[in-house]
Amino acid sequence: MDISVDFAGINLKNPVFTASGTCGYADELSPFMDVAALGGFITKSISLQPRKGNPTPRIVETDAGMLNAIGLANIGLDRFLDEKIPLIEELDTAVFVNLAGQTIDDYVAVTEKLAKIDAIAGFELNISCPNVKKGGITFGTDPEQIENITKHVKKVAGNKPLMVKLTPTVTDISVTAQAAIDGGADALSLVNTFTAMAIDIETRRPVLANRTGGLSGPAIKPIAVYLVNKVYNEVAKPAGIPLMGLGGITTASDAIEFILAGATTVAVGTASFPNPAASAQIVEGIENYCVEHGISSVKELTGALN
Amino acid sequence: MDISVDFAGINLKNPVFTASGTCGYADELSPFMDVAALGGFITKSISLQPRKGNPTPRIVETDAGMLNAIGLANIGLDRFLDEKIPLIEELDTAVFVNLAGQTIDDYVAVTEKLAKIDAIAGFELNISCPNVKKGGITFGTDPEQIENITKHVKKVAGNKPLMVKLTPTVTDISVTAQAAIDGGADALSLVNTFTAMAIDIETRRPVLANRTGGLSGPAIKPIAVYLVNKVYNEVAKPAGIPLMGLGGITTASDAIEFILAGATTVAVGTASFPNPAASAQIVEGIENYCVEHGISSVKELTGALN
Amino acid sequence: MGNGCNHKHTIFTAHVLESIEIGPLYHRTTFQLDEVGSKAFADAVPGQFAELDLTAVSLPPLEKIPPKLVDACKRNIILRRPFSFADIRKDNPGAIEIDILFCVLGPATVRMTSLRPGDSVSVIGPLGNGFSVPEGTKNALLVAGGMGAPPLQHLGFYLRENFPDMNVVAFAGAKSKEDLPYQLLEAPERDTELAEFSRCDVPAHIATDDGSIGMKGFVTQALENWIRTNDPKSGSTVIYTCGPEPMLAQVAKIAISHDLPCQVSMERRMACGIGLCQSCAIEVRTPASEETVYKLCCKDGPIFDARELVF
Amino acid sequence: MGNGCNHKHTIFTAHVLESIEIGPLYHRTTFQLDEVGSKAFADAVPGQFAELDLTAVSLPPLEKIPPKLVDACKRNIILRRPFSFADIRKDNPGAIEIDILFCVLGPATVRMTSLRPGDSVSVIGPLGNGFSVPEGTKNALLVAGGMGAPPLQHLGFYLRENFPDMNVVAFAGAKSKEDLPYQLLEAPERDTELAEFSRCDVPAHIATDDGSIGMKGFVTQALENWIRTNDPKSGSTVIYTCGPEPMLAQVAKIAISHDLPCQVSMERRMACGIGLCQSCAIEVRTPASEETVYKLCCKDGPIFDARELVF
Ligand SMILES: Cc1cc2nc3c(=O)[nH]c(=O)nc-3n(C[C@H](O)[C@H](O)[C@H](O)COP(=O)(O)OP(=O)(O)OC[C@H]3O[C@@H](n4cnc5c(N)ncnc54)[C@H](O)[C@@H]3O)c2cc1C
Ligand SMILES: Cc1cc2nc3c(=O)[nH]c(=O)nc-3n(C[C@H](O)[C@H](O)[C@H](O)COP(=O)(O)OP(=O)(O)OC[C@H]3O[C@@H](n4cnc5c(N)ncnc54)[C@H](O)[C@@H]3O)c2cc1C
Ligand SMILES: Cc1cc2nc3c(=O)[nH]c(=O)nc-3n(C[C@H](O)[C@H](O)[C@H](O)COP(=O)(O)O)c2cc1C
Ligand SMILES: Cc1cc2nc3c(=O)[nH]c(=O)nc-3n(C[C@H](O)[C@H](O)[C@H](O)COP(=O)(O)O)c2cc1C
Ligand code: FES
Ligand code: FES
Repeated sequence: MDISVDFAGINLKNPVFTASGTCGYADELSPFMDVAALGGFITKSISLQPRKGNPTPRIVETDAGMLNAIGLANIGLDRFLDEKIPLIEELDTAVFVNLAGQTIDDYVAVTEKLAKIDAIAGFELNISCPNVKKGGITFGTDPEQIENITKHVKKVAGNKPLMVKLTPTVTDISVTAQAAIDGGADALSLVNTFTAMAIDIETRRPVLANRTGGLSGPAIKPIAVYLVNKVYNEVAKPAGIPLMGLGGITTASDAIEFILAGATTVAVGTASFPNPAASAQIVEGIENYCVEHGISSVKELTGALN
Repeated sequence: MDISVDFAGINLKNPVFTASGTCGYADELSPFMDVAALGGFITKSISLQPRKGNPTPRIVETDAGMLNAIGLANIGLDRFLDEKIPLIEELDTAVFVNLAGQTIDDYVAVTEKLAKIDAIAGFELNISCPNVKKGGITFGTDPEQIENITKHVKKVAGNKPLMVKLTPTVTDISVTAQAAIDGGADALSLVNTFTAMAIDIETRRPVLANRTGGLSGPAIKPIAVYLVNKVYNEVAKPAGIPLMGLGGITTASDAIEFILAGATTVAVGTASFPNPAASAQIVEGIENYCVEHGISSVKELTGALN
Repeated sequence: MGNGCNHKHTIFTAHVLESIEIGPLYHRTTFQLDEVGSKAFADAVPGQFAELDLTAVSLPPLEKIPPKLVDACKRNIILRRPFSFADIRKDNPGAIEIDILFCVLGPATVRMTSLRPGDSVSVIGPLGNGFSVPEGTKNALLVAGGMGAPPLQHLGFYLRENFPDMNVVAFAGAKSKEDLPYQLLEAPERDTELAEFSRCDVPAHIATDDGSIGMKGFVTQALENWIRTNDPKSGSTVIYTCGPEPMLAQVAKIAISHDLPCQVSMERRMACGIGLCQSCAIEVRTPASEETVYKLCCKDGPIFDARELVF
Repeated sequence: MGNGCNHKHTIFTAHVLESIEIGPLYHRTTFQLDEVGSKAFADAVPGQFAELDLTAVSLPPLEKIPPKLVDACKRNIILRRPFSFADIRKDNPGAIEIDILFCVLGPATVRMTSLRPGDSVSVIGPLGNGFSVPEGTKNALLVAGGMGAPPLQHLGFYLRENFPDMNVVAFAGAKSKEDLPYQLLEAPERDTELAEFSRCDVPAHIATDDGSIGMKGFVTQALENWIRTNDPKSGSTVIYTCGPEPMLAQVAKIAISHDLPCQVSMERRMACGIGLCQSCAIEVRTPASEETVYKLCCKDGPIFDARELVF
């Protein structure tokens, strides 16, 4: 029984990643699990300049979900190269770096430098973060801009696969998916969070300092599964482009839902907060499912929805 | 202390409605609450011809939410006139009829007949149901079509207010909101459900016979609050058009969040299933909130988010 | 027999009196209804059901949850769950007791296993129409497949009490001995002994797919055998059945072919149980035409005439 | 004193030993850690915290939930909740006991009130850096506002045990007598008796906004009074404080103005508690420049030097 997958030209131990921004730089997970058990690891978004991020409160729990407005807080490219690349070099799993920026030039500058680093397996292009005012969200909803930015980043990504992360808050996600593919994306990941708001009725103010935040967690899972299935059927399968499914994955059963819907890989985000071993447990659970159901390779399950 | 509101030209006892399709024809609620305690009641969608609806399973519970694919099952205009209008005439609350159709002519035919009936206080135009194949969803995402259908229906709606119900699954809901207003909408209601899917990993089939369904319930509340606030600020407030907020409202606190975000009225959907008295309890809770916070009229709260 | 559709249902609190595990996946919980509930249940009959709110009940520790259900149990539930009654005891009219016999299948029923005496839950009921006994019924055949058992156990008690002369015969089927949701007698000598039915002097014909108890085969075969042997006259024999849908279809077919009236208890996923949501559609034939329409399992059922059902 | 940032934290199970209500909204729950947890907690110190998973715990019946919290408690929770320790008892190194003293504020803490002996919860800990005792400390001033009490109670016990000669003085403030999260002595004669501090011979200066017990006024005034009277030398006196942020800001200001070292326990909404999410940012000054940066309350804190904090 084989749970390895091929994903945009890389062979992965298994389909399970941790999602960008939800697992620090992996060392935070090590008291709870073996990071090498993962198919892959995605870093927090990296931007050219360091970003302090938003003031607090940056999160608020909602029904079966949470809002976050971290604001892409990150140490910036230079410190990332100095401090984090050595950590990444230690990791025995495929590391994707999540790229953020305000302009196409930003994205290109970051990618160019990182493309040279062997320890990095691939890139995830974040064009869809809802918490940055002049940030990616404008790129993320306009097919023309998606194609354009993808093209520019792909050009400097060297031989590393480029995965484009899609926002769910569009009228037709197949259109944005197609645009990324037209721009040269090697894979697509979906979904990012949904823009949302929680209000404190005592103070009559939004709970988050940033007013709005991105909704993640189990609450959004059924929408994410649908969107993965839609993109798989309408765009990705015909184009032969693999998908990473995410949004509310908490258990192996959730992960398998995404895989059946059309995902080749999955990523675990919010679930790692209450259960930092969630991603490793999901790897095990997928393995068990395959054994119990007589599935010789997890690859057979991608898109196997009847 | 006054919890009455003015909504699209009608005076309502209070801001609380029950949402379309979630409270039968009101008599089902009567063992649990006094329907006359409500600000208003919205009927299940009515179409020109009767609709059997979808095969079962029509629902599935998800994390803090549920999917439904009822398929606008309804008895059709003629039986509605014969059987339900007498019931509606008995109701001591503002009754809005929710209108569904496949073509503009359908909508117009239904509205024309109903416009003559005194017991009906207003209309809610459902252009956004995700569970009907050739149904409203195509209207619901295209601003031109929204404006067009609103114009046609408004023309035959007589002196009754026309509220247009918006789908949340668009790139920019302010654009569709504006289109409805341009078409002559007297009010907007948002949101309808999110298209979503749940997969049974044993059978590898979607749980719902219809494959996809609409996600409702507490899970979607933070997105709905955000969208109401966005439409209020960008479109409704400048245009002087009132909003009805809905999506996951379960408690009076939830309702107040929507009102602070910009809603003049709110509607309770899924919450009535586990707690059929939810809407009446929310009326009470709003009243208590106003008393405790020294608010002389609930009208002051609309859009009062700091 | 009463008509469940008279809006006597209401919302009230039920207190747990007892909770026992009667098999690895089967539990029986006894609730005492408060005054409001007792009043509403005064005329409740077998085949009706109630909607229980289990959202606030704790999950058992992970190691006590069946491994297959651990993932599903992480789901936060918001809807009530429908359950029929395995018995209703009205000895104390102000404190009616109901038994719910349930199978552990998912997040709500797993939570239900952690209910302890003293706990309470919110209940809506009694709901639905319930079984009815046509005038002149002499033989009642109760055909229960798997978790279809509870309302038929209830019906057994009910018939014995209210129609002491009626000839009541039960048929109980399951995959295997462990899947029979009954408190098996210590050493069931014959295939006709199941505690719940023996208690009311109702013989039970047991059939299991693997022959681990009773006859090997489907319960529908046991039913056919009985009919062949006893040649019951139409009009005086009524079949009552509850269980998985393929079994119900088969029982309905047998009933129709022998021209016996048959009352079928149907199940659907229910979001409300009270007619608000239309989720529980049951396809039925219209009297005059080829067309079918949907009725609501919660309001128009859950008991339907075998002849109107489209399987 | 240990350094909490050494990744000794882990995930384990804690069993409820006792749960008592010490005031209308205050509860103290004692947990016994399993072996894994006991090992991880061997070096745990006051000021550290743990993340408790309360998602599977039952909600009390509606009528037992404070009316103001009923709406909030309908929310299905998914995240853990951070709590510091009011005490850690290491008498039995394989079965360490921790006390959590908590205030009922929302869905998780309401659920926590229904924990009973025998129940268990999943815990991640010990987390964060904890308080430290600089060499040569002679006076320790513990300044607790409202629910800032638990880690300072713990610190009281800890200092008495490990530094028996140290002069420890506590300051406890709250809105009103009922809001003091202490087991008040039957009849506290003076403003210097609070059971938790008396137990370790630490006098406590009480201040309430309404004067219902102790001095009328803010706890920061009590602190200033003490400093004015006792004129403690910088270098030998350390202030430890925990409570609402405006109070912490005031304490920090007092400490800095008297040039006294001050360790401030900060709180933030935490999604993870272990450095994964960056939700718990605390703005701090950078040594050389005007610029501020964010540190993480969960990893770099929750204890910060008053001088670096930007209030
Ligand atoms: C009128 C009626 C009476 C019932 N009486 C009993 C009873 O006496 N004892 C008992 O154990 N159960 C009874 N049930 C079924 C019971 O309601 C479900 O087992 C329960 O809702 C499962 O909840 P859960 O959260 O544990 O699992 P879920 O996750 O909700 O369901 C587990 C699995 O069971 C199936 N399922 C759930 N609900 C239904 C349904 N209504 N119809 C068909 N399949 C379903 C689904 O395939 C699902 O995968 C009855 C149902 C109805 C409609
Ligand atoms: C390091 C640390 C140690 C803590 N120690 C204790 C303790 O010993 N005893 C105790 O009772 N509480 C303690 N808390 C606070 C405790 O975590 C919260 O009260 C708890 O999470 C509330 O959960 P809830 O679901 O009941 O309410 P929620 O609905 O989550 O919160 C209720 C209200 O409290 C506020 N709130 C919640 N969490 C925080 C926070 N982290 N910072 C500021 N405000 C918040 C919010 O305004 C919210 O409206 C500590 C917090 C931290 C960060
Ligand atoms: C606290 C937090 C921080 C996040 N930061 C990032 C980020 O830096 N870049 C990014 O592309 N996505 C980020 N995300 C989005 C997640 O990667 C993921 O797309 C989303 O949370 C949905 O998955 P989930 O429901 O499993 O969490 C963040 C999510 C959370 C909750
Ligand atoms: C079972 C069900 C049936 C519904 N039927 C209709 C309908 O007929 N017409 C309509 O406009 N909306 C319908 N809706 C959508 C609701 O009116 C509402 O917009 C949505 O459920 C979000 O609100 P909630 O989260 O409070 O349920 C239906 C929703 C549910 C759950
Ligand atoms: S379950 Fe809602 S109508 Fe039957
Ligand atoms: S709480 Fe997640 S990083 Fe601090």
